[in-house]
Amino acid sequence: MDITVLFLAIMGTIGLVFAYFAVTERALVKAIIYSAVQSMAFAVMLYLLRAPDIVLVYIPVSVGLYPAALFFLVGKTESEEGEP
Amino acid sequence: MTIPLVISLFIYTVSVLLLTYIVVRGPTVSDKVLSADVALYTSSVILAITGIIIGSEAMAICTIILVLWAYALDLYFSKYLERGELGEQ
Amino acid sequence: MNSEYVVFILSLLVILTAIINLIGVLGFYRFKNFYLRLHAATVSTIGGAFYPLLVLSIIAFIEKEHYIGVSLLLSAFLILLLSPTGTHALARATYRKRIAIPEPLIGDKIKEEEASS
Amino acid sequence: MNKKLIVITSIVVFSFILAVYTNLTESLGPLGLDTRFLGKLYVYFTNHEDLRLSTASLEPVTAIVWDFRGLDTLYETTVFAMAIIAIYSLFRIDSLEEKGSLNSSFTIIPRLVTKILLPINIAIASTIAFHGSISPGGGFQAGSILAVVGVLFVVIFSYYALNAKSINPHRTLLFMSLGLIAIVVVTLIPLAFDVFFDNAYLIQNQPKLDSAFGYPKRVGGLVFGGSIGLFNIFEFIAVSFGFLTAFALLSIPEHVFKEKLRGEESLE
Repeated sequence: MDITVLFLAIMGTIGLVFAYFAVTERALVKAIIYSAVQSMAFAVMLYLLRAPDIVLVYIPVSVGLYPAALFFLVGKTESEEGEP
Repeated sequence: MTIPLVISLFIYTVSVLLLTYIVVRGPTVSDKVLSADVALYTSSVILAITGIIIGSEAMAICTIILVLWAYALDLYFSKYLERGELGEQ
Repeated sequence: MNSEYVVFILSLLVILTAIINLIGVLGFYRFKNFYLRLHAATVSTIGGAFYPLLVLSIIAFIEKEHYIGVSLLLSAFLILLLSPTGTHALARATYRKRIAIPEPLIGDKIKEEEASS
Repeated sequence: MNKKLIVITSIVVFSFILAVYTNLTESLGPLGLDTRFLGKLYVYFTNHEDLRLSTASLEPVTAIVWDFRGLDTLYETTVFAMAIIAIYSLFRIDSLEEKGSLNSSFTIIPRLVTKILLPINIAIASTIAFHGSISPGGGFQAGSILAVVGVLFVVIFSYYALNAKSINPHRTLLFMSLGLIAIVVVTLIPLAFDVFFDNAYLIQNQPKLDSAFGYPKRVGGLVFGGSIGLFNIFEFIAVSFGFLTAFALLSIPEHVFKEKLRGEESLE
């Protein structure tokens, strides 16, 4: 068994579970943290798949810029999502 | 040389898994941010070990980028806590 | 001395740092308080991420892969610089917003400074 | 809570089954054994010995992005710039107040570390941009890395600190436009060469069989990759200043907007 597939499976499971948490979470700040962990897992996956170009653009955008934009917008609006 | 590195890769993956449970459970929001931060640093070590095993020069710079931006989440969150809006003084 | 043995011993050290990281992560489960968990975070970032990167950069230098070695050395230096900074800002903001209660509290410098100023 | 547990368990089981299936059938499999003809052609011509067929770049991904499929990337850059311009037009602030201060709610430690980090970061970003024709990376990657520095500067200090350093959205948008215009000029130079001197093609990089036009292959010993290196540098400028424009507009505090709107209402 190729050992890379095992790590890919673990990281992909972490990413999927945290994507689910980020979608269903009411408090927006917690959702941002979950999506940061999800992007970490996907960055490790992309690195294991030998795609350093994508990792180099994925990490600054998903860990640096995207939470910043979300925090800016949460600060301008409400911090809790209303009842559906 | 490769077998000890693979074993340590397993241990690091286990600690990332344990940390993600803390990210979900952590009683306060600060615990979540702290454990997410530690998970980012730990995954940077995973990247470094994989780069050593593969031995490809081109992929080494990814570790620097992940380490550089792991602490940005802390700063955004603490500024949000203290001021409410990130552009304020 | 043959360089393969040196590399083997160094990679055993990487396992040691991985165990240190695991101990730090177990501290997240054992400690009851946010301020106590900061201690566990220090163990697993400095002991579990700074030292292995240093050891891995030495391995890369021994194997004559200088580009990998220099980049891992730089990232180890950056962890030493950035991880305490982020933790400091996080702890200060958490204290000032009273999110977590500092349970075994011996002295309170921030309150003294705010009272004096 | 029970429902959440069921969903997470099903996600874990599904991904485990998927991993086992892909491993058994080897559908992720030995990557690269079954390369397609077009892929083989790309890798073959990336650094060919015959200079009339080569792209003069050692990195196949960058060569594909900027030389083989250059038009795709040009359109993607155009879409990015249009998004930035849409954000810029949405905010509609004509006159920004010019008061600036470097006060901050953070202690000295994050401020000092961010100041130390600034030169390190610029060095890393420009390394990735200039080495785009040798190692993985390129203009967009380096631009987004440099943009995070600007965002961190805004967060550590404030929106007013941008004013104190005389950075405002109008100026950063100007720099982004200059980068984009430079990209267009690099694509149009062969056409001007065709009109005035000799035979040449649009978006031409290296000399072809029937035209002598070519961008510089090496600059001072560094593999520059002709137009690929130029594209990387100008894309670096355009992307970093584009992101900076968006975040400088986002960082304007809400009460500034409220004061603006109240002023407009009182005029009417």
